[in-house]
Amino acid sequence: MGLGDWIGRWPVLRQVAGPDRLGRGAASRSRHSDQLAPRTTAADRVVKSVCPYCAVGCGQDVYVSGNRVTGIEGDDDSPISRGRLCPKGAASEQLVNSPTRLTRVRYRRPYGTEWEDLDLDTALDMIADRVIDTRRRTWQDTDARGRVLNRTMGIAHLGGATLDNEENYLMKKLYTALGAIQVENQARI
Amino acid sequence: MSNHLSGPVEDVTGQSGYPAGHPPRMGFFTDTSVCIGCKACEVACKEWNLVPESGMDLLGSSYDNTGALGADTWRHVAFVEQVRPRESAPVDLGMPAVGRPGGQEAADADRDVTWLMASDVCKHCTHAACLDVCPTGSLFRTEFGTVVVQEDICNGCGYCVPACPYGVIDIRAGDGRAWKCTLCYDRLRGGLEPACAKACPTDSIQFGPWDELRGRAQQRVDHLRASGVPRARLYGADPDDGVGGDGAFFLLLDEPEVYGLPPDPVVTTRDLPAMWRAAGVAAATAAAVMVAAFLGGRR
Amino acid sequence: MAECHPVGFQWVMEAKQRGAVVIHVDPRFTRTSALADLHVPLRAGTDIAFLGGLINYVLQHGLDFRDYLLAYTNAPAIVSDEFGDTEDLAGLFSGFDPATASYHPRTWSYDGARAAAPIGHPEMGADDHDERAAEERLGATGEPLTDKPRMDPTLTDPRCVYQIVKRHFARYTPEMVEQVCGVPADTFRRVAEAVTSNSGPERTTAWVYSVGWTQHTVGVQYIRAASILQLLLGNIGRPGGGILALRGHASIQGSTDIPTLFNILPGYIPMRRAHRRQSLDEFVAADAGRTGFWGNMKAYAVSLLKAWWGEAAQPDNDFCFDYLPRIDGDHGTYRTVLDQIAGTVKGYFVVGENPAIGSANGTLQRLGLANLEWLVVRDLQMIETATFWRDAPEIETGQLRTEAIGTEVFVLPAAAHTEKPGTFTNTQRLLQWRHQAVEPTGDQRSDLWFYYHLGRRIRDKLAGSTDPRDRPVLDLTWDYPTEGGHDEPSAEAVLREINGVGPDGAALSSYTQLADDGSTACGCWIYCGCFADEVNQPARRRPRHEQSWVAPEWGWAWPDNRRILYNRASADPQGRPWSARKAYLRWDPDLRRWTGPDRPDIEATKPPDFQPEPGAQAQHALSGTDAFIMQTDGRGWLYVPTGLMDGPLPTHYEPPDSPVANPLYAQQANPTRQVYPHPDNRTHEVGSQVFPYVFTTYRLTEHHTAGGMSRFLPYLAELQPAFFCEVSPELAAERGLEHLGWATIVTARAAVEARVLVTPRMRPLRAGGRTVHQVGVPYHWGGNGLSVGDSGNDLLAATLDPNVHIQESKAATCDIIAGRRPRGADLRRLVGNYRVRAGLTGPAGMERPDGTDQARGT
Amino acid sequence: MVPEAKFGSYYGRPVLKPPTWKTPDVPVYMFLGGMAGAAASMGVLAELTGRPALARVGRFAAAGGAAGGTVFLIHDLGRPARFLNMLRTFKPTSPLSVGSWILAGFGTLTGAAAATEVTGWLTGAGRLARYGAAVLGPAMMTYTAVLFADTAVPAWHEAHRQLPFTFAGSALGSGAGVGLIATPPSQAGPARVMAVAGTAMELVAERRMETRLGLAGEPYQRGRAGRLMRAGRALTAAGALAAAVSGRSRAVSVAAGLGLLAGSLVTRWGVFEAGRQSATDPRYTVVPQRERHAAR
Repeated sequence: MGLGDWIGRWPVLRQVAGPDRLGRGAASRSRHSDQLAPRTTAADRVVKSVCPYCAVGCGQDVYVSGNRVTGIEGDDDSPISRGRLCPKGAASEQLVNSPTRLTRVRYRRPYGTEWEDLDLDTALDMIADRVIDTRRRTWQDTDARGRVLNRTMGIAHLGGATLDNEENYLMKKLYTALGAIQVENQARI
Repeated sequence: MSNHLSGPVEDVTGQSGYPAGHPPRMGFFTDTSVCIGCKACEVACKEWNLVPESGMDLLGSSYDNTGALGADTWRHVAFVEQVRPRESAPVDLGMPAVGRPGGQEAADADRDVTWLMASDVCKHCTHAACLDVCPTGSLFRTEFGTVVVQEDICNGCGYCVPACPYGVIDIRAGDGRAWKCTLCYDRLRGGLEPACAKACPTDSIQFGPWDELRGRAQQRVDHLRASGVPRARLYGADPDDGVGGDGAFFLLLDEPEVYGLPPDPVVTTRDLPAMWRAAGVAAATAAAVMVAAFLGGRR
Repeated sequence: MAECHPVGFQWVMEAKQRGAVVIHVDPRFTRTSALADLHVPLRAGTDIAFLGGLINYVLQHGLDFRDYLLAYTNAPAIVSDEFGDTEDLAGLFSGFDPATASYHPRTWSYDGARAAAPIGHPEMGADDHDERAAEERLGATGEPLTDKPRMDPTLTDPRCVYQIVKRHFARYTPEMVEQVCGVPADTFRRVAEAVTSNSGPERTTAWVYSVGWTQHTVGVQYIRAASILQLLLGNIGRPGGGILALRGHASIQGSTDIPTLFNILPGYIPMRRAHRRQSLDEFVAADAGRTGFWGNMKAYAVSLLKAWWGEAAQPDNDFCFDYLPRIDGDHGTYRTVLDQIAGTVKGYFVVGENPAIGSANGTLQRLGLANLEWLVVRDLQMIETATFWRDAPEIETGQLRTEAIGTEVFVLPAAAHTEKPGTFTNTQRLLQWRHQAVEPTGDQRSDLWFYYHLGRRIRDKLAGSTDPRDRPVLDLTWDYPTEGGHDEPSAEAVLREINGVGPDGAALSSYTQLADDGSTACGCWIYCGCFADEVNQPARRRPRHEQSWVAPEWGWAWPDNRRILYNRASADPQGRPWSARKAYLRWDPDLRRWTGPDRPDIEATKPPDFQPEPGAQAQHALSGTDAFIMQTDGRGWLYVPTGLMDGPLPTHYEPPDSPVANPLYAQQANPTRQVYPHPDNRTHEVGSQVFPYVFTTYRLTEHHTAGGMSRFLPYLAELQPAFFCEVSPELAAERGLEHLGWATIVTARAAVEARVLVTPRMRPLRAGGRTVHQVGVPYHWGGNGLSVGDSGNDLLAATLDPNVHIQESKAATCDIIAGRRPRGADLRRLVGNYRVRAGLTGPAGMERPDGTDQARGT
Repeated sequence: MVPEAKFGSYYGRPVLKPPTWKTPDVPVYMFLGGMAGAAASMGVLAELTGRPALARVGRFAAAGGAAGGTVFLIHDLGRPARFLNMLRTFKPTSPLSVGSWILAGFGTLTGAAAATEVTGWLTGAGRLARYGAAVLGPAMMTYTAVLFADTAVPAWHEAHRQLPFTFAGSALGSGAGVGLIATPPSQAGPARVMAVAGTAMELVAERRMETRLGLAGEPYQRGRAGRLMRAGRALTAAGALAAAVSGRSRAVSVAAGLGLLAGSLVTRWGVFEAGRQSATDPRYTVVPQRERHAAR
């Protein structure tokens, strides 16, 4: 910004020259104010989503720039929520962008006193091994009265109720095939 | 155009130097009779305006742990618990008591409880003291008739803080500048409604052209009064009040001070001419004293 | 509702502005109470008495909606003369077996005709009667019975349901309500008048509930009581009516529809139970009635098996029916925790859940976690369930020691809702698709990714196995297309599998297309149609302004995109709306079909005067007035002849921890409730002097359940920054509690400390002839995150409803004392001293909380 | 004393935000500004009446006070680097804007005057600058009173008719104080008169603040503000008395000057503190407004 430009924008001159003699409005506007626009207009895209908290199912518009969520607002199109959100829904941008979110696998070995790092691939492999091993060790073909059981009582699951239907479906399908029956959910709690 | 310092103003935006054809004055009507105290407004405001967290203190003010408006709180939900004696006490059918302490207090429990909730916000006064006293022009009136701090201008002189008759604006610690509700000026420029009004689940916070909102508010208060809520009243909707009417006004269910609002706020600059007159007389007196001191007793 | 479903509450406020009367019945004065026309505080755990009072009020004053009642409910049905009511049996129904603390429900059935339980209460009906006793929680109800009951349309037969219900509730007078609930009789009458005067052809009343009704040892009967009231008043299946469950989590409805629950398969098909031998046909015959839509259960089950085992599932192997594992009792989450403590459970997956905080009796939860071989936790944040081994309260008390805990812990970062596509099913059964907004970072993955790749790896490792027990894993259809750098399985492909495909491989459009011959595959029959026309129906988002108020083109509701269930009942038996004001569906005689803003919840072309052929099956056995199409008799059940573990009618029982003796019956608590004996899971004696106060747990608007999604967020944490309890000024005076000071709340299970909010919103009640003080305990807190504190759920005992295995967490007793709790071993001593003072020193679980109950060991 | 009134409030929290201005920055800025204003006028009057020593003291005190006051004002800003924004607009509605322009002019003029005096260059211009500053002097002495008064702070706003006299009197005293300290008693006669007259003016105005403002006058008598105001009064009065009787005694003159300066500073501090107190207690906001409202 050159000096001339600066002087040209000097509100005192604009006060003298324009209708805003008292300098309380138009004359005092800054360059920033003149350029102000809602930051969501700069979003690359708006993605239709649903609030992850309670079961009302409020519609959300997720504003995305690059690979980052820049804002989450209520979806005015929704006949359920009409664009409105509660404090939790309104905080869901903070939920997804939380700096304390887990980003890496954490591992605690038996009797260990500290967290350790673990590669995701290794972790998945170790878990698969444990499932197979536990299943074999705890398999029940029949009960004492000879009734067929075909199951393991060594592996249990407890799921939250903010998981997707598709996720629950794969879980139930896999556990059932594995013979793991102690599969439970927040829905019961 | 008159009433530069106080009194009703027909077109506050025009008075601030915006050409004819400027947008209508926009404002909030906060109808506390439908506020459920969810604080969505507080969160939505912070989310949009990137306002910092304002402290993890349990205040014990009912469910209000925010306390008051400030640099880091641009919407504040007040919670007021009130007790009134109940007219008829419940009847005890006199089953044999199990026998334990405390039975005698039950009579004190015969009470009716009301729980008032209200989302407070910057009033965007017609005569805004913060704006009037701001020496840098950081605080200014926008084309929507709202009052906004320009963060690229504010030098943190702090004059606006004690000037505000509602205790709204404040200096942000660690930042040094003054901050308050902008009525989502950036959103308004993009044709969006402010974040709090958009989020408000029960439409307690309504946003719109000021004239329209005032009509709606009057209808609502008339309706409430007719349906047995005599304590309902509008606050800040009267252009003849001490600040020329608030751009953001309220329907309250009790006296304003119960919610932490001043009962009869006046823009301080209303008295500015009197102040300068007094200062002029004082200055002249001082000048006269000095002249007299030098010219009078030549010692 | 304003507290926990604020955005849903907009509709209540809008209704109120249009003149609706809003009544809030709740022990606490909440944000909902503040906006209601009337708040009715009642003693926690007494809602059945309150609702029973309303039922009695309707019946005593003849205020039922008679035309509706006769046409659509089982009020006229005649019940077996063997049935004995609680009125005659001191609070028990006929058929109670004290040895097993369970009912033989045979005597509850209709006279000369029998109904089958709608599936969804599938634990009824095991293979044979003699095995039943050993099956503990799985009482048999005898053969499934499908004939329609005998009717008395005059409702005068003393054995008709109407008369039985009337007699059963006769003692629930306003005065009794006052005594039990602490609700003044005149307040009760105001409610009764409002509810009844706002029901009938011109008006409807809706009831809205949440876990305040379900988290009890009699939770199912709470809902049943509301159902009876609403059926009597004609408020089911009609706009503005209903009993609306406000569920607390984004897809908690979906979690039961496509269950991760031990006792059901997708679409409420029951899990298999242990038998010596049972074919698919026998399984279906045992569980499903022949009439009503459950009459097609074989088609639903076969389609599910085809979806899971594909080509391997063939008619000659009963479609791999034997691949299904068997249950043989209660395998619910609390049973599992006890089994963890006992050491039989080795591995535990905890996915998006925080049981160390969110489940009742946190001590049991953490002791269970500490006794595992391995634990997998998947979450967004480092929750207490993942860190129990270093910071559980039991570490501090010395009950656990980090170095002695052998649990291997894997904590895997999960993707957030914006980082994966998929559907949530909301509280209205509405599926809504979320599009993916961004990619997760680092090791964050969707649970879909985790389970797909875990399954893939297990299958790889088992490949070539000849062990027959591995066949179900190896034959599983597990070939989902993947996309992106992380090989994310396609959620849309999974949804399409859930929807199902026909013989031609094309997506099905309705569950009525499902076949029992293996020609169709469908992962969840009630979701069939969600991918109709190969279109992701839940992703539909036609803006609300562009469609009717029912908004049928926003998302997709199961079943068949119906928005109001049983909406046939919105019209009279002839198919005409009950009134112009409440018109919804009508039979159009010219078009010969049902019309209206919603999909009819009956075959669209079944005329009102349709009468089934004799011997007809499934839906074809229902008439044109049988509005409740899932029931074998097509009627809404005032009286439940089969399907419930704890009786055909709701009965007020006191919670296991209660300050008073049951004023209604000698039977104190639900005789069939589930108890889990453990030294740390004791309940208190009736009217305990040691634990004299009632407490109730709950949520706040500003937080989410166990806090994993709220306590870590500054904008939410600052709004409720600390664990607090709420007490009345009277209780504060009695116990010397100071506002904002500390209080220690003690039960036989645990002691926790909380900041004190003294508030007139908490109010002592007069009930059972004494003053009952109630303590409010929001339960969101734990040690991690920004807003921290003790966990209120630690105070609870795990004692469950026998039907659905949900714990009692809304009413229990406690003591409260001023000051902070002791630290370290002193804390254990404090709780131990309380146990001694309360006489809870015998073998765990053998205490008889009410002196009359048969407490069961396991 | 106004009786305690029953009033409603929100958990006793203040309705207003207390000023965020810092101490000692703002009281010192006000003190220095007033002192400098008086000194500038005093210096020119001394120059015109042949009191070169007093004139010289006045010139340098004015320059030093203006510069020092400016430093404290800038230091008080939340964003000191943006000090120049004070001259971005000219806001007649803002006493701080008006004051900034006055201070800018006054500071420039006194600075120029002092510079020409030190360097000996451009002495004509220096004289003009001195005269200009002298004219601005009375404005410097009083605008800060308007600055305080033009707020919602009850103790300040309600005192808007008295505060300018308090500040003017206080400034006279402090200007005189400098003169008394740094000038031989032979030339300090007018300073003694200024001291006595200014003190009288200040004390009368303060008395009126305590008695005529109703509840809003209470903070000046209570707590920390009350102690400061009393101390300020005592120092000022003692200084004035000493000035009046100092005669030819340099030591008494210096003591009198110090008393006047200290009194002026402490009084500003007291006024500042009274404002804080009145803004922090909702009673001062609610009760008068409630009475006003009821009277309508």
